[in-house]
Amino acid sequence: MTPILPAGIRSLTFSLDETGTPFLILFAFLWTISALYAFATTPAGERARLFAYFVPSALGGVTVALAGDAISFYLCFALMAIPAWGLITHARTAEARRAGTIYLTLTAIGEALLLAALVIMAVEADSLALPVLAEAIGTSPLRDITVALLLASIGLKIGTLPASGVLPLSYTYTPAGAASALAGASAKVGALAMLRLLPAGVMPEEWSYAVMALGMATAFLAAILGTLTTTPRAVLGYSSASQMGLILVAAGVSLTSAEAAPLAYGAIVAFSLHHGLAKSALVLGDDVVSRLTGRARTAALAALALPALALVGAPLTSGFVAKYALKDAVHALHGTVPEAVYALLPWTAIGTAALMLRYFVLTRERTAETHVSPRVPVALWSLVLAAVALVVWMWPAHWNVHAIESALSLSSMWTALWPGLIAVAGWMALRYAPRGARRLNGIVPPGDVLLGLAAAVRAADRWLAGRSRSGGVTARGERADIAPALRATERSAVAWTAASTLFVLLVLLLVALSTR
Amino acid sequence: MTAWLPMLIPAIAGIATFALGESRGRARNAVNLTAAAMSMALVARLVVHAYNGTVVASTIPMLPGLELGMSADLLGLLFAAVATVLWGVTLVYAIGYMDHAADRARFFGFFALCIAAANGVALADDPLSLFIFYEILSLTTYPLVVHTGTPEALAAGRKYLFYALGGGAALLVGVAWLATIAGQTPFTPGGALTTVSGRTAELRVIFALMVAGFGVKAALMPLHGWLPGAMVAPAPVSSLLHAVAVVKAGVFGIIRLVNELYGPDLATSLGVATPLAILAAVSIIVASVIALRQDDFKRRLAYSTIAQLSYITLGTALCSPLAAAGALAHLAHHAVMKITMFFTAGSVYETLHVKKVSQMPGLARRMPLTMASFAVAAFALAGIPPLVGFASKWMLGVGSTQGGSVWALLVYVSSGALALGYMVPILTSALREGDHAPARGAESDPRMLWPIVTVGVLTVVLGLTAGLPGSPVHWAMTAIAPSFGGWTP
Amino acid sequence: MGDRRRFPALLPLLASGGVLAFVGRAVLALPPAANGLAVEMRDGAKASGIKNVVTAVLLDFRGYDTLLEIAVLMLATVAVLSLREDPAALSRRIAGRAGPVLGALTRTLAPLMIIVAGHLVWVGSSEPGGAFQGGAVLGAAGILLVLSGYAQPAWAGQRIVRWVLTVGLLAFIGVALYPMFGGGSLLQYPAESRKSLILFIEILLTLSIGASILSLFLASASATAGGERP
Amino acid sequence: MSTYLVYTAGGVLLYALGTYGLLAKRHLIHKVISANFMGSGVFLILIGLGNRSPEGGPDPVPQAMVLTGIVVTVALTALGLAIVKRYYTATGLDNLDDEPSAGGDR
Amino acid sequence: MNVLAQLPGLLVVVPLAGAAISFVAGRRRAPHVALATALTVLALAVALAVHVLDDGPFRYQVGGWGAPLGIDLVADGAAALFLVLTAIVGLVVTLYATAYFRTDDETAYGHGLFWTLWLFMWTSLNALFLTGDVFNVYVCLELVGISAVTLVTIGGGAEALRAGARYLFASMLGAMTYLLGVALLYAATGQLDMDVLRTTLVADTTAATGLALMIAALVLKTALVPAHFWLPAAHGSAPSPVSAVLSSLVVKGSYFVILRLMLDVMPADYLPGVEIVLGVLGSAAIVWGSVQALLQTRIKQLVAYSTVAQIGYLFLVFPLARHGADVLTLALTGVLVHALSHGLAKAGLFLGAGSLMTRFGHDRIADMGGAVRSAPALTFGVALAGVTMMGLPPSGGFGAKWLLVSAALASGEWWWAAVLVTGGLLAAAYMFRLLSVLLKDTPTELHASKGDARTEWLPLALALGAVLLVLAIPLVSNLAAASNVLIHAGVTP
Repeated sequence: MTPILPAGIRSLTFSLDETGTPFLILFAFLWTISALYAFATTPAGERARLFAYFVPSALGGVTVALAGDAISFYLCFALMAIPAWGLITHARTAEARRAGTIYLTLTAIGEALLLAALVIMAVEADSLALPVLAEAIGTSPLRDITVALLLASIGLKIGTLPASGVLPLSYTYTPAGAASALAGASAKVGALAMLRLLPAGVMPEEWSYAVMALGMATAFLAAILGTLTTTPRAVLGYSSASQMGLILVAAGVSLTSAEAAPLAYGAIVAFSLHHGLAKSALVLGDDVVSRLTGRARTAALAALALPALALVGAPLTSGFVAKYALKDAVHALHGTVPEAVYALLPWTAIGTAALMLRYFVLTRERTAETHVSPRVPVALWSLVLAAVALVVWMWPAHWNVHAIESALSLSSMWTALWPGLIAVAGWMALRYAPRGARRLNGIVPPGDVLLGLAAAVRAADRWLAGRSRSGGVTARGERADIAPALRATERSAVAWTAASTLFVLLVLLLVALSTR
Repeated sequence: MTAWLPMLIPAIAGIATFALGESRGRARNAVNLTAAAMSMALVARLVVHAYNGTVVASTIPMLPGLELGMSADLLGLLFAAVATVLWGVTLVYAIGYMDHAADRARFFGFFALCIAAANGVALADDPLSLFIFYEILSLTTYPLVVHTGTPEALAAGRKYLFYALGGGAALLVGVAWLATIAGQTPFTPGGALTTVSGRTAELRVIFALMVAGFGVKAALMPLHGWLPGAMVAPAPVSSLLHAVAVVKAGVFGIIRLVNELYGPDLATSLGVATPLAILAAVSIIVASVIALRQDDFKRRLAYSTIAQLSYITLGTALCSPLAAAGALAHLAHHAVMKITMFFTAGSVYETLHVKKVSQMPGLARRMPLTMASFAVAAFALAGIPPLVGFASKWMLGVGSTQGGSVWALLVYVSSGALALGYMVPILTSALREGDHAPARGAESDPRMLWPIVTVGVLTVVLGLTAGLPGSPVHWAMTAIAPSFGGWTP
Repeated sequence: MGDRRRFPALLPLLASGGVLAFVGRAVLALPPAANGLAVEMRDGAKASGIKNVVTAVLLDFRGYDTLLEIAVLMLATVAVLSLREDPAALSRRIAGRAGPVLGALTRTLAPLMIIVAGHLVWVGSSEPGGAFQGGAVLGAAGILLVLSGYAQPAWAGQRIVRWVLTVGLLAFIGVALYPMFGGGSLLQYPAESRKSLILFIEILLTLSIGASILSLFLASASATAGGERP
Repeated sequence: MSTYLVYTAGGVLLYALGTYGLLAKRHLIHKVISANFMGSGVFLILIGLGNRSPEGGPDPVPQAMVLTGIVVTVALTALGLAIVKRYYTATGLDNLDDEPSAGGDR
Repeated sequence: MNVLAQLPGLLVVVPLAGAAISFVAGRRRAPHVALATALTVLALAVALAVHVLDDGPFRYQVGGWGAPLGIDLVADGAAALFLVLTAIVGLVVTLYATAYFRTDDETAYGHGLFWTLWLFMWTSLNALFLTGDVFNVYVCLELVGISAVTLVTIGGGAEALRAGARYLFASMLGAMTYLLGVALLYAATGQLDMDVLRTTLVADTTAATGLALMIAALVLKTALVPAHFWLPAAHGSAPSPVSAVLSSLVVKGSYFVILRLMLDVMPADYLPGVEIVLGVLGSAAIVWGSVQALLQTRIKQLVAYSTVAQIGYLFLVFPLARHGADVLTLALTGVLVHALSHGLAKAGLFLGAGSLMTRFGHDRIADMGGAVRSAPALTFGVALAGVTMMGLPPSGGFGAKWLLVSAALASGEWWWAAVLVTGGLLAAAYMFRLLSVLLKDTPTELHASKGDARTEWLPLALALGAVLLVLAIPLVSNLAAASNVLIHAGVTP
């Protein structure tokens, strides 16, 4: 039998390789922290309900890094994504439920697209083993559609435009512990999928450019949307979407150029690690701050600067290295689009910086909500902060030597700093902006266009239901009853004179026919 | 003669049930359960024979120039096994479900006759024999659909008959027409019409007629109208209709038609396979979307059934070996999944009178085992590995791709997404806090609970063991391989 | 009154006209001379030994028709009997009221008619006549007797009446069956006893036919008498 | 015109007349009589057409048929009258069209 | 006496003797006479069928003269089949009647003359199936007609009398038309024997006119639309055992003669276009009869209109017969199977309707809910009869429909197949309209005391017979092969 036939449990293989290792470490770390945090902060009565979803999600979220074949990968992907619905809706509010529905819808679509791509790749490779899949699809006639499916699926996972709302939706209502895992780990599975599944250096340039452009657009637009929302979690969500847009740029690079692919992969890994940890720290930080008062609160707010700066890409932070790696990757390509992207890349930091400022402001405004002892949350948060600070120094050096080397140069320092300064300046300026501009504050609900889409679907459903009801009534009403006419016809047909005359006429017909 | 027994044993059990009458409940149960056990043993024996290459067959003369034939080949035995095994399970369930109901003799009698007819359809060796049992199935199901005798039941029964007999009429013309141009055409893997040359237009019309005939029971849109209405029947009947016998007879007919009457090659070269595939694809999507909108539990399941049946039709119509095998495997897999769901629907109705999804909050705590089984089946239906639904969906997808029909793959995966869309809300509704207090003591009659758990476990076990010799997947591939010449999986 | 739903009278007229035309055309299309089966029948009659060809056809060649015809007659009698009303009312309603003239006439006519009937049967084999003619006369005599009060009307409730009505048919059946035991077929009279068998049938038939006609009359009369009831 | 045609033509005419009566006459007794007309018409046709033998002498077969036919017609007529009378007794109607009897002419 | 050789004669004389004896025996002993006769006739009919199957068709010379002088009876496969059908239905109806007509009122049911009338009818049917002489057909038809009309009126109600009167006049009209046809045919050909006519018939206006008249008359007796005007009233208002016989057997008698004349006696295309007209009228009957059945509110009217529809099927053989021996074989076997299965099922249905009416005390379909509870076997019998009406497997009706559809498709004239299929669906529609009421869950007080067990099981037995007939199709097919129609068409050596 060929290896791609379903063989139940025997189809599932798990292994650890070079690509998987950093992700495994990241996922395992984040899910563990998140589990402990969630356990500590969830009231005892709700723990069972939360962990009923948390455990499978975490299981999938960690083992996905180990998945060695298409089916395992799909399984882990699904196992992580579907129960996450329970985490998002844990609050049981109407908004949470709505968010959960949208999330689940997009997840289901993403899963479907991924499955389709996996099936095609398995067929083309005649194998299920992940390393073979991407290679085989590169030469297949079904290459384009497969890559499109993969990109769409990954795009939904990482919140690429126009689905940029999916990440804010999934963090906003989720309890902090779980949200940190979703923020840090969940979207990174998309990054892992890029590495595992996207073919390198085989696509036409246009594909690459389009993906890069989409990534850039997401990076900018998500930042703008994020600054216009009202909760710290939503801001972080949009920030994630923006950052993941940058990862998509790296993926775009890898698509067309085999030479640049290692650089791009390095960038993706670096970005994933950096962003996963930093974003997790920020999500938890928001919650920690809300639990603290007085000096501790001030200290915590100060500590938030570390992951925030990392995201902006401040020198000596993981973000700096990651961004540098990305720049290198983009720089490896030649042409109008890559060069434009290259030129625009630093500008994305303005958006990130603005988001961080906004986050800061919003977090600072939060008041204490709970009286649970903050000791365990703080400890866990500290662990994450430490990871954020240290991870850059544990970098596998051979992925991005150049980034490390140039990290400390003055020019690159400046490059990293000016966007942040612009953002601060802009924010300052905004305080004196006219009233009209200030009204923009908070006009974007977490989920943006997705909410509109969901509302449109509901409206269409109502319309359909109404139409089918009224349609049925009219059809029944207008149907003419022919029974009386039929009965009357028969009555006159069997009346004696008519019937017997008809018979004699039949006789004549037969005679006439017979003697033609 | 042995080939007739899987059909005859339930038939005799049915007649004996009538003869025993209403009052002798114990004897009735004993007769039916014994017959189910005997049938299972018999089918198992025939399967072993068939795996060893011995196909037990037998014919009797019937119409001039045509014989009525039964043949226990692997393809038919798969369906027969599904029908027989799930008959046993459903019997236990039904004994619990119908505990206080009236007219049980009638109910169990026709139930057994239905299974007899389904086994007849499964093992029929030629179009005529298949048609005959197909129609008997329509007839024996009718009393079950209208069993309660309420106006809704009678209306649903009328609708069911209207569709079933209309389809039967189309099938009759198709079968008769084929017989006039090709004579006796016993099903042959790869196609039985080798003697017919030319006459492409006629063959196309005949194909269309037969598809119309089988399509009614296979609930191929737009012939599906009867299925949601038929939900008024008692739950075991719904299970039977949807999971075991009736609808499967339709898709099984299509499988025989495409693979063993026309043969994949002829079906492709006549250009009849693709329209069928497109019809099935449309059915999948439309039915799934409609299912999203149903609040009535059983209606939602019914539309899900329509979509899932078209999985099988689509897989068969693609004329690609793995897709065909996947379709056949899905026949068995869907049976297991859907029967779990209908058992659940029946159980929650019978125990708590819950009929709508919106009435479910609290159900998960009130009936944890039942709902857990349902959840497993629901995820299996959505195609989550390593549950049973994934195995066949994967085969179907891979087969579509291998056959060059990526569009079909996309249909399958979209439908999987939609399945999540209509299944998960049931679960979420049940998981909410609600009116139903946690169970004190048993969550439902044990004769209803344990069959549910059994089939629920089966959805896991069959998924985990997919591909092992004897599993539906392996079985289906072995059965379908001869239709595709030298194909070996 | 009652012109509702009246069928246009022209159509039956047209239909009848069509019948006239088509049948007329068919008749005119015939050749003016044709023998039919006349020759075969005459030759056959010689072989059978019955002088009257028509009688030979009726009772011998096409005796089967006649057997069924007797059945028809008896059936009609049974049918009309089944349609009669309460038999007890019969005698009340058909009360014979013979005046002196009718009485005298009846006394003369009745025996004469019975003799004529016998004669008609007897000559049937050679000349026009036979059981039907005889039976008809006999029946008429019976009607005369009942109407004039010389005989009590009888009805099928009485066994004797039933026997008389049936005996002709039974005899015919017996005679029809008889040749079968000798290897012949139904109604295949043995040559030697053909004439006497036929005569035997004819006599009993005359009785039954006469009784039938009488019964038809009486039963119809009883039905008429019911007119008073709503 | 040959002799046989005179009888035959008379028969055909009688038959057509009877047909009209059976079809169009409402009173049931009229219908019975009309049917008798038809029968007599056929008998005349039979007799007439049976008289075309070139050797003279009539064909005995039509004669036998007519004799049988007469008996059958008598039987039918008797039954017809009995039914019509019984029908009148039961319903007071003399036609099949649910119309009241014309009165007096039963 | 060599009984085998004498079977045709005996099949006529035995029931005739039974009729005569039952009349003499009086109303108490008549049922016994009828039962004994029924059993004997069944044995004779079966023996005849076996004989024909073994040795092929044979002629029986009544009076030993032989055609053209005498009258011949013809015992072929088709005749044997109708005789057996008549005998089976006859026996069951006789048994049913012993329960149905049980009453202490001496004047009820024609003064107990049912038995005699019924045996006369049986005689005439047997005679009609056997006769080989066109004039003898006339006598037989009159016997059938008189007995049938009388049996319709035997219940005595105004409605029955009215129906009987209509039936009688229709019968008269038919008889006169037929007799006129015979007169013309004889005048033109000088022959009355069908077999002689078969070999001597030549193109001739008068003969063709005669035959057309005969066919038309038989069409009236068979109640083919539009000449069905007398049937629903007659079959609907007669006592149920009578309705059963009328619907299942009597219309088959005249049909059988049409079959012989059209397919055996006349050369192909002797009456050009008539076969098409018959086919078209048959189709019209199927559709119109079914639609009317669907509209009826009284049970026996529904069943009667169902007969109007089912008769239509029988006429589809005529247009199909033009398409060669293979199609003819299929079509003829088809109509024979149909005649059989319809005969059994319709008798079952009418008996069942009678039992339901006795139990409910009325005949309104709408108020017959809940029958399934109190009379399950009866309901089941009605349902099974319905299955065969619809032509669903496994039933004789299915076999017939299959054969006819095959014939239509093989002939290339697929529209007849469309009619057949439509007819099946319409039959389903009206049958399930009835069944869905019977299956309704309405508590009903039934006159259980009136439910003699016989009146519940005998309809079921007949319906079951109609269903199981599907297994006997090879046998019917052999009988069809032994019929003169096919032998003379050169199908069977």
